[in-house]
Amino acid sequence: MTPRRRALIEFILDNLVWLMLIVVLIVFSLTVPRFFQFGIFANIFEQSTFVGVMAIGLAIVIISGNLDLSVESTAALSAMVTGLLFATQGIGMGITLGADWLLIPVSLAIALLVGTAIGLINGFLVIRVGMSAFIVTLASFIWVRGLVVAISGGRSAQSLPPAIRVIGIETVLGIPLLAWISVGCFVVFSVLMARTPFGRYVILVGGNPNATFRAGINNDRILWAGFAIAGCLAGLAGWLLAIRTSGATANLGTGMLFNAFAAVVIGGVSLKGGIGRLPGVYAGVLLLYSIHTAINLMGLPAHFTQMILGGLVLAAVLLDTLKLRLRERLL
Amino acid sequence: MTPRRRALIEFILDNLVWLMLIVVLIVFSLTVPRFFQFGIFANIFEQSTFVGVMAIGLAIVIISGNLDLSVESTAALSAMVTGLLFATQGIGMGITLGADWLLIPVSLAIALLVGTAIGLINGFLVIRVGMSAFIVTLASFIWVRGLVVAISGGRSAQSLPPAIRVIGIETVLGIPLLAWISVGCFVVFSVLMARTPFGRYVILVGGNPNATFRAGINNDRILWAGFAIAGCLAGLAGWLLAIRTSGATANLGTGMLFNAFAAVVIGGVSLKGGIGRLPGVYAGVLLLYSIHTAINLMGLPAHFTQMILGGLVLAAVLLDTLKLRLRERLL
Amino acid sequence: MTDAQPLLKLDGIARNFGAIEALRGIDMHVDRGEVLALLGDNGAGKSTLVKIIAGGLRPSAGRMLFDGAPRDFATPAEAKAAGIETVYQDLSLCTNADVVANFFMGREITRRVLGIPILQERAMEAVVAQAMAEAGTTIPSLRTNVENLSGGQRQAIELNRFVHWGGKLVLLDEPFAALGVEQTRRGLAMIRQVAARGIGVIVITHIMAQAFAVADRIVVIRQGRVAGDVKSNQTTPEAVIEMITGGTLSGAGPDRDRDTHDPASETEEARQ
Amino acid sequence: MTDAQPLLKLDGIARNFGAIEALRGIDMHVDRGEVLALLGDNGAGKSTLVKIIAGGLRPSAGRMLFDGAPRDFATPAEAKAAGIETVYQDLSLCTNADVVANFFMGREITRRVLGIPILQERAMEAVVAQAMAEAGTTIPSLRTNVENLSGGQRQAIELNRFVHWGGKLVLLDEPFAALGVEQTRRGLAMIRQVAARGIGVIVITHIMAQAFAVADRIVVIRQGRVAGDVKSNQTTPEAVIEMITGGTLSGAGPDRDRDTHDPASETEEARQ
Amino acid sequence: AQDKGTIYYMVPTLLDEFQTESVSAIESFLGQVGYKTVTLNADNKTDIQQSQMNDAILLDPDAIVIAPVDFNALTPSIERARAAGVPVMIFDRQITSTMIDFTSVAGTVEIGHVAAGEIQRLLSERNGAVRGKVLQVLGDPGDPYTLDIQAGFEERMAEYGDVTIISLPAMQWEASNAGSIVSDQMLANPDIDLIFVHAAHLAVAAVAALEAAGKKPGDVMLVSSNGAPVGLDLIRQGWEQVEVEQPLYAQAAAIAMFADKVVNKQPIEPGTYEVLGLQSEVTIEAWGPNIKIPGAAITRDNIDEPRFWGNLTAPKDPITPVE
Ligand SMILES: Nc1ncnc2c1ncn2[C@@H]1O[C@H](COP(=O)(O)OP(=O)(O)OP(=O)(O)O)[C@@H](O)[C@H]1O
Ligand SMILES: Nc1ncnc2c1ncn2[C@@H]1O[C@H](COP(=O)(O)OP(=O)(O)OP(=O)(O)O)[C@@H](O)[C@H]1O
Ligand SMILES: [Mg+2]
Ligand SMILES: [Mg+2]
Repeated sequence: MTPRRRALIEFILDNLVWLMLIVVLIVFSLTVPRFFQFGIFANIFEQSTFVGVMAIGLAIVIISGNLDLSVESTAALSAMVTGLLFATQGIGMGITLGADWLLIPVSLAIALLVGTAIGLINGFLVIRVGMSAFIVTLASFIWVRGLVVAISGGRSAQSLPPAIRVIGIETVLGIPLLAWISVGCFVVFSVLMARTPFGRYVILVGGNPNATFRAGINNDRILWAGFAIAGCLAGLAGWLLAIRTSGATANLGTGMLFNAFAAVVIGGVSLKGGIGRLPGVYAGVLLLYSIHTAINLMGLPAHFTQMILGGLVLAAVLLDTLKLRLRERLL
Repeated sequence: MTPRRRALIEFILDNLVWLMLIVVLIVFSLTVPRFFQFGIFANIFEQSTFVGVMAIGLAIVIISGNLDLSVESTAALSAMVTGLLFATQGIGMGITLGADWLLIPVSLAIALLVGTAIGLINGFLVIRVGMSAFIVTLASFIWVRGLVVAISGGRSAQSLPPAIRVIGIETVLGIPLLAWISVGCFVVFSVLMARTPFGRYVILVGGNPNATFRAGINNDRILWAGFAIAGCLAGLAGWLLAIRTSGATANLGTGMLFNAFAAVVIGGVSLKGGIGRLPGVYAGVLLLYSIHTAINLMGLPAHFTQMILGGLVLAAVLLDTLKLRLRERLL
Repeated sequence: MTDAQPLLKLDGIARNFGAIEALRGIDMHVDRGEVLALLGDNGAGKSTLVKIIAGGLRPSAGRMLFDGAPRDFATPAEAKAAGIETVYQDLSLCTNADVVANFFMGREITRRVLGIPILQERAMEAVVAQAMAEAGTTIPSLRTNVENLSGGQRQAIELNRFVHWGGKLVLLDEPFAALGVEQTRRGLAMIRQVAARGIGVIVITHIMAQAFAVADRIVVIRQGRVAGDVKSNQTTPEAVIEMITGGTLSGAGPDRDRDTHDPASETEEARQ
Repeated sequence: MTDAQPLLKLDGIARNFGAIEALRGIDMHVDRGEVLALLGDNGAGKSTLVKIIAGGLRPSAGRMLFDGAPRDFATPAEAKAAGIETVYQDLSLCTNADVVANFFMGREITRRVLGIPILQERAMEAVVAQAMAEAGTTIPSLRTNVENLSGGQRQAIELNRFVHWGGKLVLLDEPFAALGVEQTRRGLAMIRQVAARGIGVIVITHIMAQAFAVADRIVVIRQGRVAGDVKSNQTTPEAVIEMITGGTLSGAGPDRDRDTHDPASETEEARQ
Repeated sequence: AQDKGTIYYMVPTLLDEFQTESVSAIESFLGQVGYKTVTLNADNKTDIQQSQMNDAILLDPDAIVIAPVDFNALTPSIERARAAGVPVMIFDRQITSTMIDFTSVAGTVEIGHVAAGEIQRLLSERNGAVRGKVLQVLGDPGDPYTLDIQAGFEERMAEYGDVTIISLPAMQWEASNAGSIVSDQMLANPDIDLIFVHAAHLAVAAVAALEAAGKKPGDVMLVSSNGAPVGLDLIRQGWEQVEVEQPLYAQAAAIAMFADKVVNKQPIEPGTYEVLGLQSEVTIEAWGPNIKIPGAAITRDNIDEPRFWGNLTAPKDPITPVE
């Protein structure tokens, strides 16, 4: 095998998930009626925003060797806080600030703070107290959702002021602003992970924390940062979700966790830690929401959609798994 | 420190979760009105049966280095199959067999088969195909629940024949038969894990599968067995659940997964694999359901129960974590 | 010596990992009761060869005859069943289990109670205690987990368990790397005893003194090929070192001028 | 030699793990520019001592003076900041990362772009390529993950990175255990060069030849206590071995009668 | 029936019998008036339902029928659909914060009211006056549906100080949670007169728990809401006294009856209409035309009436569109 041929195969295998995405989009366009239209693609983009933003943080925590099962509930909490404070109907308190333009930065800051706070609580229990990340964040998944129910009394807040809603309504180049936000996040965090010492340390700590500890790297700082970023981005996802919903409900975001994990795994991140790159995760998110959208359009019997979705996601993960075998076979 | 003193401390630390259970029961008895009565203790026993049986299988899979997030849905499926076939009302088909005494063994066998089948599907994808257990079983969690919805059409089955219901109603020495069944399972599987080569291999494979592979142990067989046992016991849990609720609904068992994981961790099983013993897991289950029962009796505002539950479970897990520090400090 | 049927015969064994050719066609054999020292530079391919013989890796090409029959082991379990015992360079112990569990891994002593095999912990502990004492290794408690043991204590467990299982061929990949002086001496003596029982032994080491102390014959691997195969009493350590380095390295001292080299292409060359 | 302020002075360092007393009071010192060989049987406590000096473990008792001041390192990072470089016996590499990332772990070459530090991969790769060439270790590609490297290649990465960071004291725990003949020769030469720069070196090995080739002084640890401290040119390998084993083991050959022993109590005795 | 086009039905979940039966009822009734129905299940997830709305809008359906996961959170999506020219009908769960083309609900607060009336009757029949102890088993406390029933129930019970109400949530509407609550409370408060559960499938587990506690039918009274088949069975067995039913068939039939008007954007006249034999009131509210169909209390006496969806005998008479 020539080195050039090998390099080509390497490249394709490294970006297999993008290839899958393209193939899937073509297949759906050809087989699902009305799938092939600009609006549908814009929808896929937009719908993948929330899980996309969440999946970035999740991927970073996972690469660092931990796990965060609470991102979904964290997003719900930050959405509920946003709705509670700024929505004008339902349980919304409809807080107004001096100037309308202040609404976006202030509400965003609050949402990010809420998310980061949950991330730091998780971090504290895992890093300082030494509990297993799985159980800590599973408990957070429960109690943070419980907190959402508690602060909302199970009710919903509606009608965010237009000054905030603009984020959910505007489009740029025909693509919703929401989608651009997730693209922006992916670009920033991809650079952070691939080109800076921080990103390098996340990978190394995820691979062998004992080695990095001995090498004088402050493991704890990296792990703290991972949880904080996961929480913060979950907070961002929640803020965006509240804007899109124009308020918040007690069960907002339920089920996103599965999608976030599926995207992360489809995108090639190893749940064992130490392995993964963010651009693949974005492809994973897009792939997932293409499937969701196609299922919506196909009009399958409703009782079977959940099974079919589970099966298709498994198939997508499977392809990623086969990558390893292919590499062994081909190279 | 004298060797005798050290041995005593070792013993206490090894059985810390039992100590916690006793302390918690005493505290609840003193503070929660009407907690201290035989019936309540019998209730705790009975209510912990389902998650208890499930947790045995879960613990074995986890000790072997894998994970099974699907046990809850698997139990629901086996409960639904039991209800569908043998219940007489709702969607129940009310199948009758020649003799009444046949109902219990036949329905039990079917339930166990259903559970084992799901376990084997998980096993196939993880062991043969090489996918990550987390994502495979997360997907199963989704699609198996979807299957429950599909086969039930969202309806419920109701009224199992008395010949089966006897399991849920009889008591032995004042303690419900259901509780005895879970005690029996714990005894059998504890012996299996602690005294037989199989149990030894589960621990070794969970610790370093490469070493056991090189030592000529058939890793795959151990891992298969783990998934099969987890599925089979989830099937048993589902059968018992169907008997207890005298039928099955599409959402039966929702939320048990969290309890099962919490019990396993409180019981001292490491989610990294290779570490854990079953008697501790049983103590964990009992501890958890003591908390549940106390919450049921305390009449807390409904909106806060979820938060409180999450917090208490964290506290229980925390104590288990502190064990390690105590050991270092004391010994 | 090749007239009689050898115990193990390798015929053009090759193995590549992607672009890397770790083994490029190895021909060699081992007789019954013979101790063969397998020598070679770092990265020469010794451990890869051991893993192939032990069933842990499949060769990309080549044939292997063992005990008279062509064999192609799919797993270490198969090789073990055929009578091949292996001590790996990267130790293969379960650090979460105690010394006894590791020593008996996969070969536990059991007694059937109601048809169920029950582990006999006391019997196993006695065996391990004796083996460790014979090897000269002190381990505070046989019930501590291996993660708490020193490097040499770990290696001692792995090195000593093979003696108990006998077999027909023993592969030892740098078995003394972490052992103390006395433990190494006893280990070398043990190898000779094992060979005297008619078992073939392949031992890998980087210490010439050990190779010459124990081996009947020395095979040198350089860059995935056999670079020498001599009786140990017909050669000298210096000659063997010359075979190992191929003379190429001895001229390349750390003080030579390397500013004129492009480091990337240099590693390329060195591999060719 | 203790008149001048030594680089490192240990004073009654002890450490126990539960019931196990790994170190029972170690007194020793290292001077600047001195190479000290730390010898001892398996399980004597050498690695435990190294970890204490390197900040990875806290002593149960005892004092440590480094560079004139009393120190109590809470983490390896602190020890590193103080100028202590360590090569551990159980390698500490991230096998999921490539050679370059491992070599520079924690000390990456970066350039600020818009205030953000950006990794300079090419510059780092060039440095690693040169270091490996000087050490005589061939690695197929510096971009392969460490998990694909042979035992010796891994050790070479770990051994050679310390030279680049200098520091004041270097701790080497069996650094040659997996290295080839030529690589070991160069490693020994490198230690002498490092010492010549005024850096103190503690090297642990089980091979007498290596100890005598490189060390100015030899300290022997037996069962957690210093059993000897001699200049290497005033002793012989035989005498040192006698110190290591304490004469207790040499009478206990594998052929002695042990049926009269209770194995469990025997290990107890041996520890006392 | 002729083929008039496609209507999307957004069902909030299929984990509950009411919703499940609503799918077959709506699909069949809309079919009778000439529409093909595609059902999308949101699995109780607001954001999923929003996405489904967004996707469905792009498919140019003739109308969308939605039973919102959350009562008001779907407002932006509904506005978006109507802006795109797709009329929207609300089924079962009221939205009041935006204009809707047609709303067909029974009212969840009203279910609570009906239950309160029945429970007052049962208590006074047993205790001679409206007094005693009631265990209220809620659904998931994060679900507005159960909160509305609770609000309606407690509003009407407020004036009876002699009634103690103990409320506990069955997390995630899970049946065995309800069973545990009942068995624990039967020990803590053995004098409970009546158990009010917010869904019939919870009643099943409650009965199983009572049975295990050695109770006989009637020892502890049981009231449940939503009128699912399992609830009717429990009444027939004597375990349950009252099931407050949501008029599922009538609600669905109303949707079908007014579908033509909605699709063709014709005005809907207020007034009284007969829907499957029930006199139902159409009013023009702030949020558009609204038909309110009275729920009913099912007892032993009227249990066999086919209009109760729990009997699962869909009405035979064909639906005729409103002219
Ligand atoms: N899984 C793998 N993937 C890629 N390359 C590998 C793999 N395993 C081994 N190699 C390469 O094959 C070559 C031979 O490795 P091997 O471990 O056999 O060397 P060795 O002779 O045992 O060396 P040492 O004396 O250092 O132990 C090395 O260059 C190594 O990098
Ligand atoms: N974490 C631990 N817990 C319990 N015992 C330990 C622990 N670490 C080391 N020990 C024990 O302390 C003693 C000294 O171990 P150490 O690793 O220092 O030995 P060493 O001199 O480096 O031996 P070797 O030459 O085999 O590397 C050993 O008996 C070991 O079992
Ligand atoms: Mg090797
Ligand atoms: Mg050591």
